[in-house]
Amino acid sequence: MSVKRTVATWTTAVLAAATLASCAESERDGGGEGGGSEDAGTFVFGAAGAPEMFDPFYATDGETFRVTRQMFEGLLGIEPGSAEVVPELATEWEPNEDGTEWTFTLRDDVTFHDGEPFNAEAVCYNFERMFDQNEAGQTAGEYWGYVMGAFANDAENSLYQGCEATDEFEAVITISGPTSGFPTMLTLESLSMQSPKALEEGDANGIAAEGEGFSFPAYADAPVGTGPFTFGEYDEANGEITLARNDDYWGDTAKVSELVFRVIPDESTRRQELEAGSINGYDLPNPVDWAGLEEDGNSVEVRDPFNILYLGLNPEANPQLKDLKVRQALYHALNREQLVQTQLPEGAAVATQFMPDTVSGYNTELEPYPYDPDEAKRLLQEAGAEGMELTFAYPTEVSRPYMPDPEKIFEALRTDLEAVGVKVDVKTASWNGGYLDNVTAGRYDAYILGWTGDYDSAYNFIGTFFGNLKENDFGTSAYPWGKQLADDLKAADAVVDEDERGAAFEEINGQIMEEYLPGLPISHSPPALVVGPGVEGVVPSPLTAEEFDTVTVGGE
Amino acid sequence: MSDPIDPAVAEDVRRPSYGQRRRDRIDALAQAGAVDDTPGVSLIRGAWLRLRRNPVFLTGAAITVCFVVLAIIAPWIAPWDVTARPLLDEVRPQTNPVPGPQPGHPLGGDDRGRDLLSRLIVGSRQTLIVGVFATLFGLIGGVILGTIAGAIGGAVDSLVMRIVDVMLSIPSLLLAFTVASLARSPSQWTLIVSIAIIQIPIFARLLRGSMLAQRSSDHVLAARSLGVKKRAIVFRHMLPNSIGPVIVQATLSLAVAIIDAAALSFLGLGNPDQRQPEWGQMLGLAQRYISEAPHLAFYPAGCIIVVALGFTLMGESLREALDPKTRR
Amino acid sequence: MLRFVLRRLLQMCVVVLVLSMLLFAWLRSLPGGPVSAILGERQTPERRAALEAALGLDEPLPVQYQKFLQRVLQGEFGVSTKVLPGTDALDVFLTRLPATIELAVLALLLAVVIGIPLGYFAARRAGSAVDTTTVIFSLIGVAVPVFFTAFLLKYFFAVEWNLLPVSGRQSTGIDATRVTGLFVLDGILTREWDAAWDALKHLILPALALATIPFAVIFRITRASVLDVLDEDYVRTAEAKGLSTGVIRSRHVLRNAMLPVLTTIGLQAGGLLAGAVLTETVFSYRGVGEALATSFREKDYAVLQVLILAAAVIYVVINLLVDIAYAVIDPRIRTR
Amino acid sequence: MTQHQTIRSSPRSTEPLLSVRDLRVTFQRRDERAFKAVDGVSFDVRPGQTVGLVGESGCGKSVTSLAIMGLLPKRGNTVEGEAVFDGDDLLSLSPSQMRDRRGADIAMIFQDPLSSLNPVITIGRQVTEVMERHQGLSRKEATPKAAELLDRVGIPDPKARLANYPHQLSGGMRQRALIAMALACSPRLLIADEPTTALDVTIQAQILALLKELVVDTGTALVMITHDLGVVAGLCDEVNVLYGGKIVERGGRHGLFRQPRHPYTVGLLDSIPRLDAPRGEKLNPVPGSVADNLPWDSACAFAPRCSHRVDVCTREMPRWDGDDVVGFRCFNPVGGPR
Repeated sequence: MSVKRTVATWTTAVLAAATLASCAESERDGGGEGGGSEDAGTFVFGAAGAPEMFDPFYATDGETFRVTRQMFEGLLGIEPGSAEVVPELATEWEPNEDGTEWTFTLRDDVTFHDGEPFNAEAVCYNFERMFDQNEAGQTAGEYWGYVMGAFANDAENSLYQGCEATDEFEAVITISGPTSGFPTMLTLESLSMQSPKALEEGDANGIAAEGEGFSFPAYADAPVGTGPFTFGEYDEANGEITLARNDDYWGDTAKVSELVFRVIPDESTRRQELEAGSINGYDLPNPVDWAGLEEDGNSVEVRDPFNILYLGLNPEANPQLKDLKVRQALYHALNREQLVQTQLPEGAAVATQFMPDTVSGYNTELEPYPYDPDEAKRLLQEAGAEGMELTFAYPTEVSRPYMPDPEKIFEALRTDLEAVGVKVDVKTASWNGGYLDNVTAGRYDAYILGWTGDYDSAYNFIGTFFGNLKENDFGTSAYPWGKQLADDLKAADAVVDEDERGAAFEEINGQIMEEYLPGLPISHSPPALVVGPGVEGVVPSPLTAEEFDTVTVGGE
Repeated sequence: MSDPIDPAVAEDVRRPSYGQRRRDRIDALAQAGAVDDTPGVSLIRGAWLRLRRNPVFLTGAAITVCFVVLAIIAPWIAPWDVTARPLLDEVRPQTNPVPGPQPGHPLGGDDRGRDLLSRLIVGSRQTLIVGVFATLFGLIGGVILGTIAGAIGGAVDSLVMRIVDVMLSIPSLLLAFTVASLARSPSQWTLIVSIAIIQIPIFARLLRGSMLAQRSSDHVLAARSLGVKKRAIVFRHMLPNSIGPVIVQATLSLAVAIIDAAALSFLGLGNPDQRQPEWGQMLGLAQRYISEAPHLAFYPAGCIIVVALGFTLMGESLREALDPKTRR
Repeated sequence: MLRFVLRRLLQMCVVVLVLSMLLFAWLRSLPGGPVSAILGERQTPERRAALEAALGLDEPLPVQYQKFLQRVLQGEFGVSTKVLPGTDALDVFLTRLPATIELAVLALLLAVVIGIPLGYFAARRAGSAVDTTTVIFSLIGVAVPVFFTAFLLKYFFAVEWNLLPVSGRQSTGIDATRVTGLFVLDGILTREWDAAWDALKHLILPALALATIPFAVIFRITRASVLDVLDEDYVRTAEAKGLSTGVIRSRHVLRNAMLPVLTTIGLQAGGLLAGAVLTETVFSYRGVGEALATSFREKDYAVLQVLILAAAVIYVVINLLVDIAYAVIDPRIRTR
Repeated sequence: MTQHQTIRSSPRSTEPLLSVRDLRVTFQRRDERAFKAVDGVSFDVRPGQTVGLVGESGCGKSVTSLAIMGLLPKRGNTVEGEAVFDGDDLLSLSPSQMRDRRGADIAMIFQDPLSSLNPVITIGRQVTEVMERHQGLSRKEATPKAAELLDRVGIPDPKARLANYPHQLSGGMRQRALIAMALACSPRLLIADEPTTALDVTIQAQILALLKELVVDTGTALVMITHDLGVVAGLCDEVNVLYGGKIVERGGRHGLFRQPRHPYTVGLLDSIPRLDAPRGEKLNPVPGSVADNLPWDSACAFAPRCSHRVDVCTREMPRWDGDDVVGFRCFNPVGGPR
């Protein structure tokens, strides 16, 4: 009798299945297929992680920005292949004399994906929307907070002061004071222009903190921008994001009709998928694989380094580090040439200062501290710090463009330090699991960390490191010159004239390296990007901000 | 004529519950070696006689002995210091990420120019340390819990056993992840402890089972009737007699510990300090080089497989030899 | 029977509640966490404090737990920060579950379909060369770390010989309709045969890798169990009755031998989840296991918490099912 | 033991139903020395006759029965000699031919009724499956017959019992059920291997009485295997005493009990506790164990344990002294040579 029951169950199941099947089929016939005018192929990119959501304003990580960058544009853009600021949705911009009022002339031929016109009102709507965030939005709107300092509820501390549409295609943005970051910061993906109508309808600002994460409003899943691609769908079960070509794009329309981001968290799997031909490219290939990838007909696009890896020192944790001789000794002890050659990818360079040479304000006269263990020992002896103990830490479970494999870099540095008699006490923590906390809380004497520039600005590098006296990882407040350095940096940042500003930063860079040496810049590493055979038109960006509208996928 | 249900039979019907089979297996093992009132010598001797002719056991034992000896003498026979980087200057991340075999370095080097052969050899020692200590800690924890439960009995017994059952009911690797990710600063010891924790319930159950079996056995009853103190009975009679199944389980646990250590390393929960090599860690790290230098993965993986197999073969044949069923 | 099931379910609720409290406490005692994940290099103590306040992480643990429970009662388990940001953790689990079910069912099916007949075969020829070889192979199967097996399979079948897909659940460009989330079933239901076949191809390698351990265990238990049963007096009785070989094998040997095998299958089904963490990671297969590994790595506490609790629940439910199945084939339990 | 007096047809008057001739079973395990479990055993069973095989455990009595039934494991042993049943040598039949005989012409009852019943199948099914197999009945047809059978072996409420599982029955009921299965196809020969050993004493008597009754009613020949001479005394027409794989003495029930010749038989008889024995008289079990046995080819295997041992016992194998009705194998029999 149990047999009968089973048969009955199966029969029901099959019937149900048949019904479902017919429904599904009709559905499929209705939708699908349509869309693309001329089929120029699909570009499939292997992403390392899932995007957070699709509203760039709340986004914080590269995987999200990579997707939104294809759909959104800012007032200012970046020249493909460089860090140079170029016009995008704004054709011209002009400050007033004291650099507090900026007039932007906008393109007049742009519409959002939903057909809404792009104009000065839309710009101001966007800025006011970003400015006016609830509590959750203020923390989630990470980049605005970072570059603008505050939101509407704390307006006087905000760099942004207001936006006015003075003409249909002319908007004036007022800021509290001149800074090197403005208007360059308008190239930030987070500050992209979005459709006012869609923002309104999707309750874009309705973000809420829930548990330890944010729950995003409907808009975050249905973004509307002006870029060469429009949002298609996000297949969560299969980890695929599909974008479609925007055929009404104001510029040259994209070459491929469809752009797909496939989430493949495992590095070696991304390579294998590329070789199997199921993806057309992925970011940050393991340097070890570069040669092999090239041999197999792929092209590895090496970007110019726009980052810095440094060995941070904290004099508050270890008072011996207050002595410049000790810091210099440690610097001389490091065989950075060997490290760069043997552990970092081709194109990596020994750092002479805390920023890469692509940033204005780079001091070309600085020479790398030479590797000289004898000098190191001598300096240590002079400082009475022979055999000093050093708590030296590195992060686990992380790979950054400036340090593909932290442990390897750490091990090399540690070996060098031990060679001059420093007793290293090794500490580690995982990147998300306390390493950064420990660094900011000053629990390590020495640590490795780095920075990738957000945009072309010296202050984005050294200002981030030393500009905030109270809260910086280098503990510069413990040095007599700490305050001076912070003030100098702020002063230089406020210089309106670009050339003057550059000169000021050059000087500060020289001081930092020769007189202060608050930490030890190690190297700049080039992050790479790889695309498969037949893929053309990828322009590697030092800011890792590639746009895929120029990409073509050829048959093999 | 009435036909009542035989009470002995009713007693015989055990009600299974989740984790039951796993428990049953452990319990069966507990009884296998423990309850034997005939002089222990004949049991062990009988087992040894069977084992001596068992090729499976001999293979396992040979592998195990080689491994242990290698682990002990490793630093003396390794041609290079494992932290030295003799081949570092050859390393170029793109063109020559892993130096190949060459005179003096039969297996070549690793990604930072250290001699691979030496690291494999010395790795045996760390691997053994992980396996042995994980098993040892698990054993100690298990002995404490099992002894408490088995010796005291009653409410304490059921409380301890509830805890043990809950631990047994969580898939073991998951438990290890959980513990490993709890660590503030991961190290070899967090790895060892997290693997040890998954062994605790197994040993606890094993010991308790064999203690319970012995509580009613003749020599314990005899000792008790002679007025021997309870503690003395536990430590002098019950514990030593439970040693057989514990050894079997420990042998098997060693294999599991070595494999689990590799799995945790693979998931990034292993020992982040790579100065002292360990096979699981070497295998986990080799994933980065899998396309260009798969041999970095194959050597440690081969070592792990062979050693784990050795312990398993030995443990399984020991278990069989001590199993009263196969003895008849 | 019903009472038995109810009691078991009640026990499960208690276990889950206690487990949730423990998990909640220890997850939040961990260093780092979502704030580090969000801020990265831009972290400063000030920004950290602000973010913590916004997320309610600065409140005392009991208050946080109470709030958590309140939210749970409203069906909110906390929002994922990394695995599927902005989505409720329970939904994350539910999105990922079909993938793992598909994988685990196929793996278990493989293990059972190969393991049981082979175990029976080996037992019938106990002591022969064939038997010894299969036993040793099963032991090797246990000795190879699962992720390494997975890696080897991927390396040869997908990369070297290009026979099967490398990773994922479905190839890009296959326009499949989703019904149940079980891709193969969906393909069959909607008669999108290409989608079903494609999904199945994606399943084969991970399922094989995942099946090795349960296969080895089921094989050995079947073998041992059949050996035991063959020795049983009732099999001799059946022989003495002159019954045909087929009847003896199916009615008297296999049915009894299946009892311990069944519990083993239950145990393995629970253990599959642990194996799935490794296998799914290797194949970038978007199932619960991969989500678990990711949430561990990225400190996505809400997801981690739900997944561990779900693992416990699944484990208990599977064992409950096994117990019920056990009662069905073993009258000694049923007819008490 | 109740004495049961039935006049039975003379054993010699008919041809044997089963004739076992020079049966030898050798166990050979890998790496171990061959062990002769049964070493040239010959005996006859005539229709309606009850023959006992008696001896300590390890004497080869069970192996003899399993060899006749073809139930010895296929590997690791060799069976020689012949066992002619109804004109066919059972030992040379093919496995499938043997299957047709088992359960139909020859049936067997085993020692432990609990373990001999399949725990997961109902009693009814276990009874009917024999009939389905040998009588070509459907399950439906066989079920009422099974109920009848259970009734006949003295199981109350047989219809209800059909649906029961073995663990729901008491030990005695289980043994009755086993007997019912054995008798299901009215076999001509029934082999009972220690059918009462695992039972309580009171139940033992009931089961023996049942067996005796059934044998008489159906005319089935019975081979009774036991270590308990008491059982034999109440039941058997002819008794064979086995030691070390050989028959050491044979006789009719009365003759053997009245005047045992082999010292081993004497020992067995002495080891039966008697209520009528004078107080204070010691029970005399046979000293030593089978482990002390000598090999038969060059001695009397029993010699080391024998109180009647003479020199020749450890040098030569004693020959069979007698015919196929009575006889013994001893150099120095109790009561002097024949």
